[in-house]
Amino acid sequence: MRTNSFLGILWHTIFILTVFILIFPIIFALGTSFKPLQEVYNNVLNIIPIAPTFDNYIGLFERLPMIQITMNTFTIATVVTIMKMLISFLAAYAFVYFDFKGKKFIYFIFIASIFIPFTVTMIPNYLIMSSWGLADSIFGVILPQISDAIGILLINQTMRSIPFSLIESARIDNISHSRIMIDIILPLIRPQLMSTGIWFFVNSWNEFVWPSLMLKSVDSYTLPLALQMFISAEGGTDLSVAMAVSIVTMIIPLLLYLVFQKYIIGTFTASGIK
Amino acid sequence: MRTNSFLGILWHTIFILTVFILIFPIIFALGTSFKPLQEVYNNVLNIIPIAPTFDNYIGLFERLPMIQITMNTFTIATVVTIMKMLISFLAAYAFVYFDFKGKKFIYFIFIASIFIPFTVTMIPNYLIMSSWGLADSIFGVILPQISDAIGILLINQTMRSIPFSLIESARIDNISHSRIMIDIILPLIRPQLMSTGIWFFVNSWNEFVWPSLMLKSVDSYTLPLALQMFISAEGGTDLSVAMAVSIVTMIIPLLLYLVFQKYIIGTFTASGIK
Amino acid sequence: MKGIEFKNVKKAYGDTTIIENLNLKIHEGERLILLGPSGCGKSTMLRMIAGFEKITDGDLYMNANMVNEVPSGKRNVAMVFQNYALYPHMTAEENITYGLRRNKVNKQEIKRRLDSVVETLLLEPYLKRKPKDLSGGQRQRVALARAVVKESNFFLLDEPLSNLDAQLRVSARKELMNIHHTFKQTMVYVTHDQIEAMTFGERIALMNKGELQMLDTPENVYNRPVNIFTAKFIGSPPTNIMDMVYDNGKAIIGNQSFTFDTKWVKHIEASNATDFVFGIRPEHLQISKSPLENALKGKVKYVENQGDQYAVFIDMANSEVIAMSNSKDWNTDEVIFVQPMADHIHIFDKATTNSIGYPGV
Amino acid sequence: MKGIEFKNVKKAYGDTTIIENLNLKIHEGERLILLGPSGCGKSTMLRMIAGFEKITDGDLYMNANMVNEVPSGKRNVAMVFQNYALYPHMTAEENITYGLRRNKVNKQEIKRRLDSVVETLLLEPYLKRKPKDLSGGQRQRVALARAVVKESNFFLLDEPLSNLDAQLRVSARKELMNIHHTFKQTMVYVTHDQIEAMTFGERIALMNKGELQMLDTPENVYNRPVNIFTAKFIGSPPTNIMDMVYDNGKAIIGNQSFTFDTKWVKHIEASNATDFVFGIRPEHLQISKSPLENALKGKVKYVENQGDQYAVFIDMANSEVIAMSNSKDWNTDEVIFVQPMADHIHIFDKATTNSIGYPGV
Repeated sequence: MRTNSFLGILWHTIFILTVFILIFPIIFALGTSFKPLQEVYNNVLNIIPIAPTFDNYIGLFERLPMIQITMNTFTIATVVTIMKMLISFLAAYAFVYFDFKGKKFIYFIFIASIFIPFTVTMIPNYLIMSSWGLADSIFGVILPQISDAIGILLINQTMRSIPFSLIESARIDNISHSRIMIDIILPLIRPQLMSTGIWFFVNSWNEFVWPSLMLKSVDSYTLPLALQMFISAEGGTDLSVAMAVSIVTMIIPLLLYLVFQKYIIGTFTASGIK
Repeated sequence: MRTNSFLGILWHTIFILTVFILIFPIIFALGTSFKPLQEVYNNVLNIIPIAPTFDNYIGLFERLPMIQITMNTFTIATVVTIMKMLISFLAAYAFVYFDFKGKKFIYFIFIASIFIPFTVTMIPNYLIMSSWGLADSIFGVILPQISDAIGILLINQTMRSIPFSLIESARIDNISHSRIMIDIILPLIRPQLMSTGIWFFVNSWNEFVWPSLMLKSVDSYTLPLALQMFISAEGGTDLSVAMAVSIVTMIIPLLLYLVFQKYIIGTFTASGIK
Repeated sequence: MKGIEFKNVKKAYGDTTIIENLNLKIHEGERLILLGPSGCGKSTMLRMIAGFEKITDGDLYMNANMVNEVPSGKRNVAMVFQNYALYPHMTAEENITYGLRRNKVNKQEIKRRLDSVVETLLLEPYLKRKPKDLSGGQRQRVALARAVVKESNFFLLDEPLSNLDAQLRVSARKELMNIHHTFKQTMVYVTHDQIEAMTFGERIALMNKGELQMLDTPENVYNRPVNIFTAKFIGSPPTNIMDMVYDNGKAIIGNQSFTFDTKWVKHIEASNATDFVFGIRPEHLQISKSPLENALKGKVKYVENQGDQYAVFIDMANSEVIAMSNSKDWNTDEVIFVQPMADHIHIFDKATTNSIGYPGV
Repeated sequence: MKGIEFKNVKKAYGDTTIIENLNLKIHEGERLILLGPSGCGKSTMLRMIAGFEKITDGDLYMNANMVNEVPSGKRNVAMVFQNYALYPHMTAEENITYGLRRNKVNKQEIKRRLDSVVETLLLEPYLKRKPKDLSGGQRQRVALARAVVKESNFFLLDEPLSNLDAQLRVSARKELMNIHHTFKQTMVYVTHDQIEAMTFGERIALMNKGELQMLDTPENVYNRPVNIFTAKFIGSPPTNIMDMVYDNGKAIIGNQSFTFDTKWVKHIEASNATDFVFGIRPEHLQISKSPLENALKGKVKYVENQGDQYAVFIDMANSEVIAMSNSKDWNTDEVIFVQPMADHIHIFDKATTNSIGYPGV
């Protein structure tokens, strides 16, 4: 559809502003992470460091087991993502392709659970994990994150876009449900699955409150906890190091995005964005 | 589609377990919030309090301006939700119904931004808000939360399910785009819009890290910050009061859910769940 | 019996009954058409045979076995879906062989069946393409091929030609016919298109509102409709239907009359009906500007070009009657003579809407 | 001129050219059919008139004004979409009046137009219903009503009957005809269905691959096709096409010959073509078991029941020829005599595929 020129200019302005708001903080973080500490405060909104230095990064890796911390964060995010995807996929399949008693009610509970604040369930979960001996363990961080109905909702919506007759065609050919999932459903919704997965991963990667409750020793820390150390350090905020942590935090998601870019683009071209 | 009995039992087991995992913490929180402190530790996993008491709630409201805190949280969540919905709606409309130069590129940036950890943008945002004099203000909490491309993505997907010919039919009748949005698009995607909105609201309601960075005085606190006070209180964890905060935190989302239940159910019946 | 049999079958969704009580025998190896307007239950019947819909009451037999509880995959049924239901991520070849491969048919056998069907349906150039790179007709053939390679006893087709344009339908029908000649499956073919039904069916089961209206050969369905619904549903333009009063060897239609021959007089007088309906197909009305023997008079309303013939819409006895003509020279409001051909008259009992039958048959 | 005119119009999406160079005049107040197989560009043409597609090159005139840059809403065009495009959340009445209300037409005028269209299309009982509570035919009428109330000069229809079943199409066509008689809009009607084209069109523009094949009345398109494509596209079963060699007053077809009458002989000898193609419609082939004058011999392959007639598929001169017959008594492999009716022959130039015209025309 053609757009008239006034609307055209309006949209473009909104878009460029939004893109700027999205992009600016990243450039800022990158710049600051290479600034010496005094320049940070003297020269706050000037993005390019006057005297670039690697000191913040070197100091960071000396003070904290950053490799271990990155590994912890990665393990948690990966396991959470895989488990959530698996459960969501199976549950969504059941909701879309089966009729069973109480289906509506159970779906209703699932949806309702999306609207329950995490803060409500946090402490009971903490107590359960503690009683299972999982306090200060990354498995204690992982387990409660797995039960999240939003994945069921998202995958359910994608799955329903597959014509029912594809499944019927396979059923009449005596193909089992597990085979149908693997051979037909999975390939067809893979792009959407990828996006959802990456989104889960990033959410878990960013999670602060729950890991901060569970994890006490620096060796079991995740990246957001490390970041927090430099923001609310007792001696005040060590901004340039904090920015260095930010940049480290960003590396893996960025790599992930680049690796899976093809699928992510696929998702949005498949959904009609040319 | 009919399910054979083995699969049937399997699904039911998975579902009942999941529902239990989702529901149990809420019941636990409710029970604990009515327990005297000593009972909390002696009697951890017994849900029903032996000697129920309102003391936790009374103490809570005496120690903190809970009405003010709830209002803060509500204001933030409401404004964030409305702004995000509005921007997402307009942007999604532009992406779906207009062709403009750089459309693909801009969409790509938007999607990429979803995968950038919040921790990266947090401190730059903090500095910007501070320099605008919005530190310790709920507006400082609100502003950076508004730029979130996930809304565009979700609404974009829903909008594309509307046949293009509806828009063309209106265009040939000389209806303006703003009228089309209000008269046609909005009513048709209202249920999905509602769900997305509620989800945004609850996410903002739960947000801890960003408000904790911005808000310093107890009067400007949000509920998750209040909760945190009793979890990581210097004198150790005051679990029963924390649970009382949890329950208070849950009230508004629960009310919201009940009020908009009709629409939420609508969304999922419209999407084929019978 | 071999073949398929519906015995007192009922199908309801909750309180909505689609089919009340259906009895139907489909012979082994025949091409049976399930024909009817949308919502008549024909697709539901096909889906019950396929095992996609549970039977609410009654029994369904396939090859003499009661299959009410037999799952789809165990019924040895092949099906062509209306939307073809091709797997979008598989090539034509993968689509065709997928079921065989997963059911562990051995490789030589898969190759043999694939080669055979590819040859019959001329699919060679398209085997490596995905459905999105195929035209509508090519997709339809791939869907057909996928069903054929199963070499099942039962072959179900759900409006398989409805997404093809007119030219392609003719050749697709021919291909289907070839397939049936080769494999002699029991074919059940759902359509709402009477031309498809007439050309492809050995027998037609005409359905309406969940009830079987007529089950017979295309010739009989066309020439000897058992009730008004059948007479009107089959044929385009549809059979003309007029109320008539029988009076002493004559049909009084409006204020005109038509004299029956003796065979019809005997037949009508022998029937139990009291009120009658007169039916005649447009192609069995002769029209003329000059008087015709035993004809009714009517006024031309307008003429519709049908390509090889013209449909003349005539105002006659307070109803609209259509006659086919090779000429288009009929003027609006001109009074013409309309002569029903005596051998092609249909008489129905107005109360039951059933045909009173035909003299000497 | 009034009406619509395409002048050297080109339409391309990136590198894909849909229409190369189109010139077409649509007269004011006529019913023009855009007919052709899918992908021929007919829908693109309609969408260019509606203003949904930008014109890549050339000019489009409506009522003598160049409208290349005029937006949809300013073209005073009403349109009926293939999927009807009814607003699902509005009742039938709201759907019909929405455009008028938003364009601030006054209330009495809206009421007048609504009442009039509701009466014409018998929509009274459905006004308060939403689209999902209407049948396909009712939806189609609501969509029609919504377009009619605009009282536009231009009325575009994009396969408006394609979602209706055969019985409903006849009555929907009659309604459309009524509407045109009342409002005399310039109607542009896209379809791939030749029966619709023949019955509804005053002129037919037959398109193929973005090129206009023929623009003429239904009679001429049927009886005087200008090229092989037109001859084969119009008519079902399609026109029989056979290679022929002209030899001294005779057509040599395979190893048989057919003698032309003197008119044709003169005409063929006057043409520039060197190689010829012989065309004859199935209904213009007389067939017989006993010898016929000036006939070719062929072998019956099979017979297809078409309801009122039978299509006899004949193996003749190495190609398949179809003839229509009132009888079904033709045995497979039987040798029969096939006589083309001299008045209905079509001769094409093999090189250009164009008709060489008709003698004395």
